[in-house]
Amino acid sequence: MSILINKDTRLVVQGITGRDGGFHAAKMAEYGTNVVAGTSPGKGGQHALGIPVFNSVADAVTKEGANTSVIFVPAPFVKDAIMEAADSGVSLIICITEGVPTLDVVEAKRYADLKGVSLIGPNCPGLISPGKSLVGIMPGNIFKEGRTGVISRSGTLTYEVVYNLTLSGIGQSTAIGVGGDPVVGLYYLELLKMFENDPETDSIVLIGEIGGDAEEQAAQYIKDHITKPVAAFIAGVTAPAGKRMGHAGAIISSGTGTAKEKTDAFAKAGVPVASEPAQIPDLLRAQ
Amino acid sequence: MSILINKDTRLVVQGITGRDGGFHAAKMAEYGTNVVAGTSPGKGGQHALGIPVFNSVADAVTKEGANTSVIFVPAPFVKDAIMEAADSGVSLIICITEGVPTLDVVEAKRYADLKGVSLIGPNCPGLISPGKSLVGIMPGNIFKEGRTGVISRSGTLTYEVVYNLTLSGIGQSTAIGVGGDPVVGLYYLELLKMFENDPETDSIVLIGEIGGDAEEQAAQYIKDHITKPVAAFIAGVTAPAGKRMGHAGAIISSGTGTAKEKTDAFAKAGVPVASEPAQIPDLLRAQ
Amino acid sequence: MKIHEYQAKDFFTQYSIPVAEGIVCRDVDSCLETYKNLFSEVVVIKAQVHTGGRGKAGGVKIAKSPQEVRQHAEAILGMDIKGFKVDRVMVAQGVNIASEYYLSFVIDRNSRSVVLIMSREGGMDIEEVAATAPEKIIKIAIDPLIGIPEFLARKAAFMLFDSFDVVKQAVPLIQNLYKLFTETDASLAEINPLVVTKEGKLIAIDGKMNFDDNALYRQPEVEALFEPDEEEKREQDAKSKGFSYVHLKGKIGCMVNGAGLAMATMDMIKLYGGEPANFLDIGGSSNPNKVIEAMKLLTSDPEVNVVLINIFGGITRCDDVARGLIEAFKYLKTDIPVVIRLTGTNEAEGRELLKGTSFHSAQTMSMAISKSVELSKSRIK
Amino acid sequence: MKIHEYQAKDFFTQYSIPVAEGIVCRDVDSCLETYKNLFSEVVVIKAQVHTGGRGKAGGVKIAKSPQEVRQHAEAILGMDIKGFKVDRVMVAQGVNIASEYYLSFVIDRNSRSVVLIMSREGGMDIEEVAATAPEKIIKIAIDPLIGIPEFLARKAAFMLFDSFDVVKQAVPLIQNLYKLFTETDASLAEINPLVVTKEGKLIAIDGKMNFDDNALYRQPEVEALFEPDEEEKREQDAKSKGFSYVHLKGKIGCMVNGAGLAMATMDMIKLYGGEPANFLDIGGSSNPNKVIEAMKLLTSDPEVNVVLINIFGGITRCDDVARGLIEAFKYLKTDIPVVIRLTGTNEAEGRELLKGTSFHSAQTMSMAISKSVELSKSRIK
Repeated sequence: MSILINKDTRLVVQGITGRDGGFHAAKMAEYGTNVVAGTSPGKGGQHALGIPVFNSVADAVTKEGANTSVIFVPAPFVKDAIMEAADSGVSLIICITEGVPTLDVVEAKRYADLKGVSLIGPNCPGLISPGKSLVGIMPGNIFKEGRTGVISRSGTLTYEVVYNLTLSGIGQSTAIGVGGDPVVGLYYLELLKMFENDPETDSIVLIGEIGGDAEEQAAQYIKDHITKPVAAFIAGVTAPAGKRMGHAGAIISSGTGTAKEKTDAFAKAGVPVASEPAQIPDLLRAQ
Repeated sequence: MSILINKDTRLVVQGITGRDGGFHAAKMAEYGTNVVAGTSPGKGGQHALGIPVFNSVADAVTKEGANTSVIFVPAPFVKDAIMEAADSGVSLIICITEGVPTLDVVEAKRYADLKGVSLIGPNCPGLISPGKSLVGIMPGNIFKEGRTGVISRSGTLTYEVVYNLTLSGIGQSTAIGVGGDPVVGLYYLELLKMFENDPETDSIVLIGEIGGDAEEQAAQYIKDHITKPVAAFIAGVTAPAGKRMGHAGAIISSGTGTAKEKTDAFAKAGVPVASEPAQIPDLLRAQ
Repeated sequence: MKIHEYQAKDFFTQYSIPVAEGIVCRDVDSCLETYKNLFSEVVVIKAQVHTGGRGKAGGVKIAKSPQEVRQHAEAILGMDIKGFKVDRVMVAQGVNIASEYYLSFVIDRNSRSVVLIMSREGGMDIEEVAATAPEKIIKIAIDPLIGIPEFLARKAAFMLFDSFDVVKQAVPLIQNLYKLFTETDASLAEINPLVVTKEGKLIAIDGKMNFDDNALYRQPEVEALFEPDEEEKREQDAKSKGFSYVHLKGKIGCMVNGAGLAMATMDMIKLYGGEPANFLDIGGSSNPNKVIEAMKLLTSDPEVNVVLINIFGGITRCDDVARGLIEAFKYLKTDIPVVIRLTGTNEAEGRELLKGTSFHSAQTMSMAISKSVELSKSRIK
Repeated sequence: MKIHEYQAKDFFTQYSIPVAEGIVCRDVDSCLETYKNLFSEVVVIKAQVHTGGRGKAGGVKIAKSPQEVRQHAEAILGMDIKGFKVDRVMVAQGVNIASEYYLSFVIDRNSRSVVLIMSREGGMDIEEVAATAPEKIIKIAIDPLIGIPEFLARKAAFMLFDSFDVVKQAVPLIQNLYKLFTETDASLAEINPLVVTKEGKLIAIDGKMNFDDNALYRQPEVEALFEPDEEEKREQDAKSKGFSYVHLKGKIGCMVNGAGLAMATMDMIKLYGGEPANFLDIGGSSNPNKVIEAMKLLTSDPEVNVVLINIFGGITRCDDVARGLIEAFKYLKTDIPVVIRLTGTNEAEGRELLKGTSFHSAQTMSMAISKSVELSKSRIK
């Protein structure tokens, strides 16, 4: 097993006729993901990379049985794209696009909640259940099937960690990048719970960074509810206050959201924190 | 038993310091309803008729345990009053005020749905569970405790029917006026279901009128789901098309919503329709 | 509340909904002047009346020359359509129609929301389409908390149109018409037909809007367009006094408290062989002035030969109502017989008070109505 | 993006939020002129800078005469506050303060919504209140689909104020500030202090607004107020080239793909005893031009004595990245040592290509960072 995506995932790519959408649709299909449809208003009836294109996500659901959507449309159109997907009948939406206005995400996420649909992202690399399905822009070849769940606010840092895991022979059940913006969809608590309940996940790696207090909350949640071993890493120990470190969400405001606070919270919850990515496999093995 | 209100109902009166609100608050208390609070922004801390007044419905819920609200505020303020009540923690809202803009009701009703709160009205006389609780403006003394449920779109016509029932020795479990506007809260289907599930209701009287197709839907619903005897009455056989007969909802549009269509639907569903109110007791007894 | 086509189109224009250009004219000369100014060989002359079916009644004509404009304008201005006198027409540019559609927003009782209704059967009576080919009608309920996001407008537009060029025009049209509907408290905003021209343009050819009477207090721009006919004036006058009144053509004037009971009273009059003269709901309270005003209204109808007063005493007790009636009739001089039926709280006391008056007092609704019908018939002979 | 107090207050005024009247001045003479025109004996002269704590720094002074206005204006104009030079001040009417409050809207990550934050501890640093007396802070999450209906604004206002007269002023203020927040894509809209005057009036005395950088494309009115300082200019310049850049004060320039990995690289440099010179995320792709631009940016910092390039090859393979780097360095003349670490897809092929170049190639992140720190230290001696 795995969480969120697997062999039954039937993916529709919103913005498949765009440069990024097309490129990654091909990569995902190549990995083995069931990419069953794409959308591009006005191009319904055409094909892109051999994949049928529809005018709407609803059409992709009705005609191709899509149950998951991945969004590559430009930032100004993301809010509408998420709402469209949430209204269409898919149960999971992954938004890759970066640079989306925060209030657009606030509204679109609320709408998705109203429709009972899960959202991952925006500004995220997506997720992968190795050997089963890849949705997003992660490089599939560095992953390995296995029993460790990975949750991360980052992209390449996740790959770095996963690469170390894979090299150490530790495979992954599912690896998820939740996104680097201040407001995004599924986050630590929901995902920790899913991994805890997944019989094919034995341990969890959590990769956090500065900004907000989600790591502190996750630490408390792990202490209270998670029985599986967890190892953590926090990026941004050296980040100065008040500066946005690439991710819109990675900013230390008025002295809160620092790496130290987060590391302390994990320590208090009994979760070992790696001081560099290469330590993570050992931290997992030691538990 | 009864539906919706009973001895445990703890009522807050929105607009208790207004003329109608004050008058009917006294009448309800006199009948035996637990009128535990009133609201009037800026008058929190005062008393009206010995009932504590609060600035908000939320305060009435927190401080007096109110679980039901009745609204008497003027029409332009009704939308906000319904939303306030829906957000406050009460589980049932009864709106008496007439003349409320339809789009205000559309929005407020949607908001109440979102909050999981039931709405009755607006433009309705309220409801009564005889001997237990009276919420609204119905004259309590014409009702009698018993086992017949009454659902009506009208006010005085309901009293006429109830009066005939009471004189014939047929008491009521709960009698509800759903309101005469095109868009209102709880309606036939929801209430029929509640009466069907109420062990202390043995039979149901449905009083409809011209406009819309709610009676036709109710007839179908009764045929499919209701096992208890039902008798109906429809007002407006002689109403001309295109004219609003007092109630904003009582209008025959383009030849649909006529009394004949409704009577036919009931006949098809095996529900006897009285040609005058006085016949209803006999129609109930005959089943 | 209804408004004219040209007024609906003014609203459309305010909300960037494309319409065929046209001008309202009140006489033949301005029709000819407009014809000149529109720079369009073909124009349509359309009667502006608060009723449907003007096409069948000859109230819509195409003109291709000044002569034809004059001829049709003369014929239509002053015409009577279903009791409405035509005092103005719209002279509008002719359009090269490629295809016709139906699109409207209405309040839907069942979903308790605004509903977008669309059909490819444009130009037809939509109720007829609904009755004969319901599968040709598309309905989309709008969540009032969400409105119409672009994706939803696009989804709707793709259901109606095949060309993406037209879809792109339809998306803002649908969003703007909904905005117009909600911002003006409309109860109907209809475009029929909505056409695609041979040039590929989406245009509203006819427009109709009705408004929520309960919301007029906050819609001064709409209220300013209110043009009541004679009957509506009577109804409005009644409303200003706290009544609901609808005029009918019978002999028995009714005064009832409550709309449902008032309808039931009319129905029973008919059932018992009589003819109700009106619907009149006088609302609550036992105020004698209200009874006086109601009696004036009823007796202003020369057809009325009996008045039936049917009051259910609820919160207001029957004895108080009886006192109010006696007080009121001190000021009313009429030889029309009055039947009174009081039921409900303290009805015995109420009836006691009416004893010895000139009223015909009845104990039940059946008895009161039988008596009224009998009196009415006897007075015709 | 930050704006000045006077600009925030201009927005407040546009949204009918009452502020103490005031005018921005760039020299002493206009301060004196404003003092005359305000018809207020007491005025406050406030430095306008993109940082907090100006009060403690002496950037806010009360003046009661032209002499005092001159004295304080001269002192404040030109002052340096936390590295920001004061080039303008606001001269504002003095207000008879009866009580002070805090009110703001911010984006809340946890509830994923806009949150209204209020406190009776106005005029204080709100983070301090949050840390020392969290029970004195009221937070209300706003449902984006609903906004702030009147009842909610009233409920909030009753939590903050005891007088109903003030509550009635606070209701539209709260609704309007939320409207301003959402319509301008703000990330913070703060009034601190919000005061009740001795005359019972509710007034915003200080105002602060920050905006969502991602939404500036649709907020031209906000974007027009952007005044980057020297560092922000450098960051913005980087952004226009597709980079995220933050300047630090160390010696080791870093070029990394991905924000998280870039932060982790900085952290490890520090962990290994070195000092990172910057945060630089160059994003995806192996485009040589991007590398050239990034190198120019890094080497423009005279402090930098080593460059560390840390690339994770994912979708873009390591061999392609290596080719891009080799290509780029054909055009770059620099004697600063460059450490390159390529990991991920095709990393062996990538490293093979780098053999025989002048780059210090490292296999793991630890090795690359050790090498960089070692080189950096050796170059200081």
